[in-house]
Amino acid sequence: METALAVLVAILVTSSLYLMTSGHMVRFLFGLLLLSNAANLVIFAAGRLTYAEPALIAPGALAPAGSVANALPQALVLTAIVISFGLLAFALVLVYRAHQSLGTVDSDEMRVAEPRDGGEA
Amino acid sequence: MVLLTAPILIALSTAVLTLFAAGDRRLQQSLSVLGSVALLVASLLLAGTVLNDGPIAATMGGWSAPFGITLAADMLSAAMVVITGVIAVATTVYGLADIDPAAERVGYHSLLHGLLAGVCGAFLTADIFNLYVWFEVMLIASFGLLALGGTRAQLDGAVKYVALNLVSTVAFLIAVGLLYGATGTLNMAELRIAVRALDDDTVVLVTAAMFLFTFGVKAALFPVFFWLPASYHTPSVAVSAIFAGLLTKVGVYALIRVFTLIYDTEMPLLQGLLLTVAALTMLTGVLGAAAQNDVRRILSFHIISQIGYMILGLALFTPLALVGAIFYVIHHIIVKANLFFVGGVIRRLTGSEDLARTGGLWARSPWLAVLFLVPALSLAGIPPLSGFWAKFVVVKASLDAEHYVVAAVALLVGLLTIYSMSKIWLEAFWKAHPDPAFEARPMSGVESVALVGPVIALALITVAIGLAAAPFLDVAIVAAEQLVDPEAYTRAVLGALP
Amino acid sequence: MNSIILLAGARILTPLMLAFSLFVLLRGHNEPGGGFIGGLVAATAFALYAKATSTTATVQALRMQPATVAALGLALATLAGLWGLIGAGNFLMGMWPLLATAADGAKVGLPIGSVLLFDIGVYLVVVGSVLTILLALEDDVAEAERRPEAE
Amino acid sequence: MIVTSELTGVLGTAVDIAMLFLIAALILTTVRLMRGPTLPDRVVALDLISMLLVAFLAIFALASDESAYLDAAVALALVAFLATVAMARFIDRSPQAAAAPERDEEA
Amino acid sequence: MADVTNGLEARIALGGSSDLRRFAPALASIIVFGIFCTALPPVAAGETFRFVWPWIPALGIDLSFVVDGLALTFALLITGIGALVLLYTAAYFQKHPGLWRLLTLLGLFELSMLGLVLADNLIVMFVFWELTTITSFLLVGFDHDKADARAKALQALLVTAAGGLVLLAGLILLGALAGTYEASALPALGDMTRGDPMYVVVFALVFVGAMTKSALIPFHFWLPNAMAAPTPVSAYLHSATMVKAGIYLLARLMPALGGTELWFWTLTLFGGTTAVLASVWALRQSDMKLALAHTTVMALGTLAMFLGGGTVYALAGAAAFLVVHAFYKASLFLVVGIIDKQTGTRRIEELGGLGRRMKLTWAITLLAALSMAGVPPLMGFIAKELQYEAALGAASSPFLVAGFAMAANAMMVAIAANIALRPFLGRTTEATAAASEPPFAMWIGPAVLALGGLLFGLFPDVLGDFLVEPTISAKAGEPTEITLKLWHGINVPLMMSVVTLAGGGIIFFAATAIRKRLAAAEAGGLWDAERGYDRALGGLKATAMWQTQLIQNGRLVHYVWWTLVSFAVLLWSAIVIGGGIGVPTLPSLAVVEWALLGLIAFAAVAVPLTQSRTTALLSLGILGAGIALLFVLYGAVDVAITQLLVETLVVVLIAVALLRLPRLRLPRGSAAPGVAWGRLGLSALVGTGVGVGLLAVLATPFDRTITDFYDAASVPDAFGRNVVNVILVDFRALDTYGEIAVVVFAALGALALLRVKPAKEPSGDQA
Amino acid sequence: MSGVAEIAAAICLVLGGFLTFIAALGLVRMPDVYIRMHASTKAGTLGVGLIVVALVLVGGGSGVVGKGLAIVAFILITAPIGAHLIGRAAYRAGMQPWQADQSTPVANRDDQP
Amino acid sequence: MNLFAINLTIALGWVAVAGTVDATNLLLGYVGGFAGLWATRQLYGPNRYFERTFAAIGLVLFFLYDLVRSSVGVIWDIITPEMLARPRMIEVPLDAESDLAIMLTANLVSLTPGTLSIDVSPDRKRLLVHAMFADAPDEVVHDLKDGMERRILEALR
Ligand code: NA
Ligand code: NA
Repeated sequence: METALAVLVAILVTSSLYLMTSGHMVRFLFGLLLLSNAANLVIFAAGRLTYAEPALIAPGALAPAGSVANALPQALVLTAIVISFGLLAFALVLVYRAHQSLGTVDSDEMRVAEPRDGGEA
Repeated sequence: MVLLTAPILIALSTAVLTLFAAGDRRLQQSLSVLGSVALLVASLLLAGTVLNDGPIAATMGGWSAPFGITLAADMLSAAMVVITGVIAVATTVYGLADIDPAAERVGYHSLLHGLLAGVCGAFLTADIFNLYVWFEVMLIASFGLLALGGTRAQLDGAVKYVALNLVSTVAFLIAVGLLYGATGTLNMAELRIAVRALDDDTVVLVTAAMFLFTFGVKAALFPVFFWLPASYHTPSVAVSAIFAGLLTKVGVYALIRVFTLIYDTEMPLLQGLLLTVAALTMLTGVLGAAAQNDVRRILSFHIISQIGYMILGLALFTPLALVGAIFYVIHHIIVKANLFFVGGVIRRLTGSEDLARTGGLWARSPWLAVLFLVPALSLAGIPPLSGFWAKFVVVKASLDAEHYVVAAVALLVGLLTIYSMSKIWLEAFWKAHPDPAFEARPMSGVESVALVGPVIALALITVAIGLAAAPFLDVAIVAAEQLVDPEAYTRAVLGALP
Repeated sequence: MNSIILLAGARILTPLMLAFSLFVLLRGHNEPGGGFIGGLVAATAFALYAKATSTTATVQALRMQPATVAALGLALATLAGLWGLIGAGNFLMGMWPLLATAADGAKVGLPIGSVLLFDIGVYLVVVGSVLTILLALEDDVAEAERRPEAE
Repeated sequence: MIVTSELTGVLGTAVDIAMLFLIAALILTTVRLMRGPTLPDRVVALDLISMLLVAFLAIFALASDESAYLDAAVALALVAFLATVAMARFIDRSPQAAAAPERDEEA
Repeated sequence: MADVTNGLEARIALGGSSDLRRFAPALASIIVFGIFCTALPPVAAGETFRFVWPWIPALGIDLSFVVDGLALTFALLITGIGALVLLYTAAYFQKHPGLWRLLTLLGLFELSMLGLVLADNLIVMFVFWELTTITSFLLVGFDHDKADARAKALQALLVTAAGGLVLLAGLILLGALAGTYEASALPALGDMTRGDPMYVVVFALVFVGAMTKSALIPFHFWLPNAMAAPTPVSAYLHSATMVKAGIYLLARLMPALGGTELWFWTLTLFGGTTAVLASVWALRQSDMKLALAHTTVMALGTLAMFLGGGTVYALAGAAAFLVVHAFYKASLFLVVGIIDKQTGTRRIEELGGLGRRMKLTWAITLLAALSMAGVPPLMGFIAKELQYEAALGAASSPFLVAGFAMAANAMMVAIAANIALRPFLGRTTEATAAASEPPFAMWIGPAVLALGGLLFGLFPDVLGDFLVEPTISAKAGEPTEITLKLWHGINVPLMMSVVTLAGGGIIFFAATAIRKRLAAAEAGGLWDAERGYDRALGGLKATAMWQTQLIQNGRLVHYVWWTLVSFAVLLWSAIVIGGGIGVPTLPSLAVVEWALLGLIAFAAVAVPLTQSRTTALLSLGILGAGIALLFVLYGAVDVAITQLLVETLVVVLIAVALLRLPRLRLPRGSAAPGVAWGRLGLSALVGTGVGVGLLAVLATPFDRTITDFYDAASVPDAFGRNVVNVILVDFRALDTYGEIAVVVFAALGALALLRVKPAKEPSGDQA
Repeated sequence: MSGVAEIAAAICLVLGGFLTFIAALGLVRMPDVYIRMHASTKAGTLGVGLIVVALVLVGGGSGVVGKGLAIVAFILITAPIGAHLIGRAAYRAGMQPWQADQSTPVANRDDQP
Repeated sequence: MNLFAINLTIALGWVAVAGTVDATNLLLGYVGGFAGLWATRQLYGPNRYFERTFAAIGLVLFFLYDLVRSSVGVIWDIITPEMLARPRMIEVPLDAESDLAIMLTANLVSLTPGTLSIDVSPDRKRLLVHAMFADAPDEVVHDLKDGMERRILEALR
């Protein structure tokens, strides 16, 4: 399954970067969401997969029975998901506000900070 | 150990407290300044301890390494935290007269101290995933600060800054994941051992390449620095000053840390690449500055150029070169933040940052001129200011290592730096104001203390680092020695039992 | 959204979901759940409520600004960390005031302490932050819709 | 193999059959999601996909004898509703997206 | 605060009590001069004083200073002339609002220059070297309201700073091969340094540094341009002292670098050429100040040429000329300043008949000019004799040196005559009609200097014993005896002097014709190095603009593109260099897993392909749910639940924002087929790179130690049965702590974005 | 006991799976959004409900019953509300229900631009 | 004292005695408690608790029956190639007044195949229903009013 995940990651990354290079900021956001998912899958797969054995310990037991899924990458992914959520939410609001103020979501049209005639004449 | 958590805790606590004090501007400001001062004091105590006792470490939650997260400070970390404290105090004081009350109400102070927490966390952690987390704290706080104010230019700049930084941040996460998958650990001291033990070159190189990329973006290296000149001139002055001083240096710090501690064995392979990158970073940055006509845009490009020197120090990878890189980092944080502060005063007095629309300051405010000259000349590497020693050590290290071309580039870039800094001097200070009827808006007493006070303080530090370079250099030497032979660091990290 | 049906549904679902979120929070140390998930469920509950009623009504239901909730959460988490720092010299160290060591070395009592406090902090941060963004965005969109303008 | 499971006998077979139905349903629903043509059509598809995934989780909990997976199903049921409400509101407030399919399809 | 000091300065400059205070710097300089004078006897007796304070031991840099003959000669010139110039300035700029700025900068310069010549440590010397560059820059741009003054100041700065950087490299390399930065230690190491393979490089770098500072061809052009500075500044910095720093440097390093063929030829050729060409340029100037500036360049060339010779006579010639030149040239500059101040012009053709109105000034001028022309019994004559003697004694090519020297000196004669005669004789002009003598403070300086030239000429032993001898001892690195005399009898040098004077006379009378010829010759721009500077500066600006528009062009798409290209290159280089990976085996999966993977992949591909915002959004929702199911499949329940909740909240947020966001129509640029394929290619390159990286990691054995610890410690030590949660809130709680900070700050940032909107700016919605 | 439960569960599973399939099929085949909602709301709910019932029958674990009932109850409450909201929005947006006697062939609905 | 509360208390007591907190025990406790309370119903005086409970159970049973019954029709229509449906929007007068009752009515209408609640009129007097087999609209209205709504009102009364 890890191998399949590697292929899936490649697809996700490709798709997300294709979106991110479009110059359309809404597509960029979509790409970002995809990319975060890809990163999470990388971490998850890198910690190796165990089928259907959550890292839970039965009541009364001191340790999990048998081999269970690797809990550490899960914790990392969980952290990463929440962080990505924060970043993405901010980015979304930013794009929304940029559109509100600049009137465009086409990044090529966003030339206020670096005007076309910028620099020394 | 309290000393290691204190900087993070103070910054985050201040962030929370100022949020609770959202209704009372004076209280917010007092808390903010107080928090910065406390951060500075804590950082000085930390640095004193590290200087005396060598690297120290503390386990979080009492879980020993490599199972829990360990914070650790060697001389480099401690020095970086001290500089953070200095810049924090300067920025919060400057912000008293610079920040829009509306921005203060919605969380400027919290975001600022959040940024500081992220920066301190990044400097102090000895865990690679935790480093990612602090990077994100820093990043999101910087996002907020950058866009605070909501002007069109800010939104535009923020879009580019956010977009590019988010790309690199995901690369960081992927790199951490891969490294964990290959080694089974996240503790940076243990990673040193584990990466050495790895048989698979592809894994080592791929992760190294990813770290190089992601930290390279944060550090604004050629050719991935786009986000910096696109945005650094847009926020309020206090914010851009702290960005200019601190943020890229966190990237440089991370590069130094990761490539001396974990990937030091790969450095010979990477040297050619890093030297080229350093040279091109220096050159493109300074040429960018030469093409600009706006105070903060000139200064922003200079940041890039100066980062090149630091990376040159890392690339050479000799003890002296690392000394140079570290000294450069410390010097540049102070000087660059100060230049942005002065740029703010220029704008405040002349009403513009566009050099064509400024002028007359040498006649009107000779003291401001002197206060500009100190960091400007220091940045240009004029002795006996701090920048000279920084440049001296890096160039000497290049020459010692017989890398003559990069040494030549470093010197040439020094000249171009003088050229582009002189532009500000010629236009804003020497040239008469284009409007003959122009009258500078007088500053109130509070304003001049808040705006000029930090400038004076940082200028004094610059002069002090220049005139009394020895103790600062000694710190850099200790730091470099600990990087070249991180045994003390790894022992502190791995041996830090609860 | 001005639908009686949704409103009536939300009046049932929101408290149910909130109760569920607390349940998830409290049992998180032993079963799937915890502060994040609990907080997200609670945020979902309030988000639903906001959709059925209004942002103002939602803030009223929260009894404070969502950003304050988030700050409170961060403060609680910090306190939980400080507890360990002051009590045992390690930041974020788990403190278990209701546990005692029995003669055989085993711990007896209730495993409730700083870790739970920390998780509650996480819960509040998540609820507060998600709602801060969502409600502010809703308000802004609503305001923009009120301004007639050509897009 | 359709589902990796320790179940055998009639229950195992039933799980496999149900899973195949679910997968077929998933494919069909995805088709509707992609074809639309109107936004309400897509939202209905999304709603059904959420339900299918709840069923999926339930079967999976049964097959692996792991009740913890039902927690995920509960969570999914909760949030799927919110998504539906949000999308319905979206249609409600930008009626052009709903009424005239070609407008949103515009290339 | 700045206003207060402004007012203060104005009061100091104009107020009554300030009258005396403005002479304080001059007084201080005289006192220092006096102190240095007390060192004359012991130094003349061969003693040297060395002071050392530790500074930066780690770099081998101490604050070490040496007072030997060379240093003392310079120190006396600096403080002595400095005192006179400060005095002159206080008078010249009495009513100028910038008087104190000028005095301050001159004082700073004097200190820097003193430091430069006294420093024994080469790096310390360099510190002062650069400080003189900066003070010079600030002084040249004194009239900063004029664009021309600013441009000239910048030019002086850039040329000397460039040289300074080259010099720095040279000094560092020298320090590396000598093992010390102490100049006083170099004489003993001379053979070693000259024998090192790096010698040529070190010499070249040091020489270029010296050339820029001392305005040798081709870096000469900045010096005449620096005449934009006020006259006292020109007299002091750009004639008497700073420009000699390069010469000083060569003299100081001679024990380490001198005495080779390379040294001789380089210094002789560059020095000689500079001397001759500068004289020619000087001839064609009608602005007296510019003429003097060019003669300064000539003097510098001459000094370099004689340093190249390396014989005792050559050194003596150089040392004597150094002092002599400082005296007469500073004097002449100040006189020109007086004329300028009293008449309003420095142009020789606008002047005439001043001799009647300004007798004292004329006398001073005559005295200084005679010294410049090398007429006995003035000191200039002795120096010239020494030069000729040295030229003849040059080890190789004596005629070359002699030729250079004679040609240059003849032209000096003509120029001296020009300045001393034309303004003072002839008819009174419009400008000179109302001219009168200057105040005491202004004429005393040039007078003292001119008289000094006469006195040294009459008593050459004073000069010889106290200045020249110790100076050349220091240079040569060993005690040297030399006797200066006015009259050596009739010998070859004397004959040469006569020829020089005669030649000078001819040139003086043919001056107009010569000037025309020169003007015609120079129109070709053969020697116009300044054009090179302009081209370089223009090229720099153009390159800067070009590269900035190329790299930082304001287009995010371009930024993202090149950022990703960098990533792809790094990634694939690492993969290729690392040896790549083995071929992975096809996984055997259950149908459900295939279905799930297919669903995710399908949704991932659908997002970029659809033109519908909502389809994209809903696809993202499905993708998120699919990945959550993958997590469930592999036992990550907490993650799956979080993923579901977060993805849904994201979809909800986007759905709200989408109400006010436009459709997904692509920008024209990225929709073009070629561009789209390029984007796909790059994206796929990165995507596969990451995939390959993951496969490589998966091929390594996995170390599960840490997780095993968590599994074992979770219940007994952390009292929790959900290991993932225990990691989050206990084992790795600091991550979570930082993470909730991220969430809080994200919310704050978003809130700020939505709540803080500038009132003034026009909204883009209307645009 | 367990044998009966298993067979009952198996029936529920297959039936539930079949119903969800029908729901999806309806979604694809039915002519307009309202009728598609009929399919998804009813058959979907019933199908999922049956599958959960199967789980409750054989899952055995203490948590299963509660969670299973919670899921079913939740879907029973939310699915119709969701359908109402979508339907209402569509209706208010002016989407007219498909009429059996209208001349537009069913298949063509999807192919509209 | 509310009988429902007492019943719930009994259920909780059962759970406590059983020692395991789960839905099965809660349900068993509730059913057991209800049986006990019903047996002793004279003790509590006039009370609608039992009627409402039985009405609610009746409602659930009716709903399940309805759900299954008319599902077949929809399924059949989906499976068969021809479109059998004669859909139409129908307005059904509402007797239910409270929000909860309206919601329940609308929900149950939606859950039974063949009808789907679309909207409630602004005056809350009519329910707009999309009926799939609406050849005779009045019949549909009658079925809904006499079947589902009546039972809901009984359970809530
Ligand atoms: Na010296
Ligand atoms: Na975490």
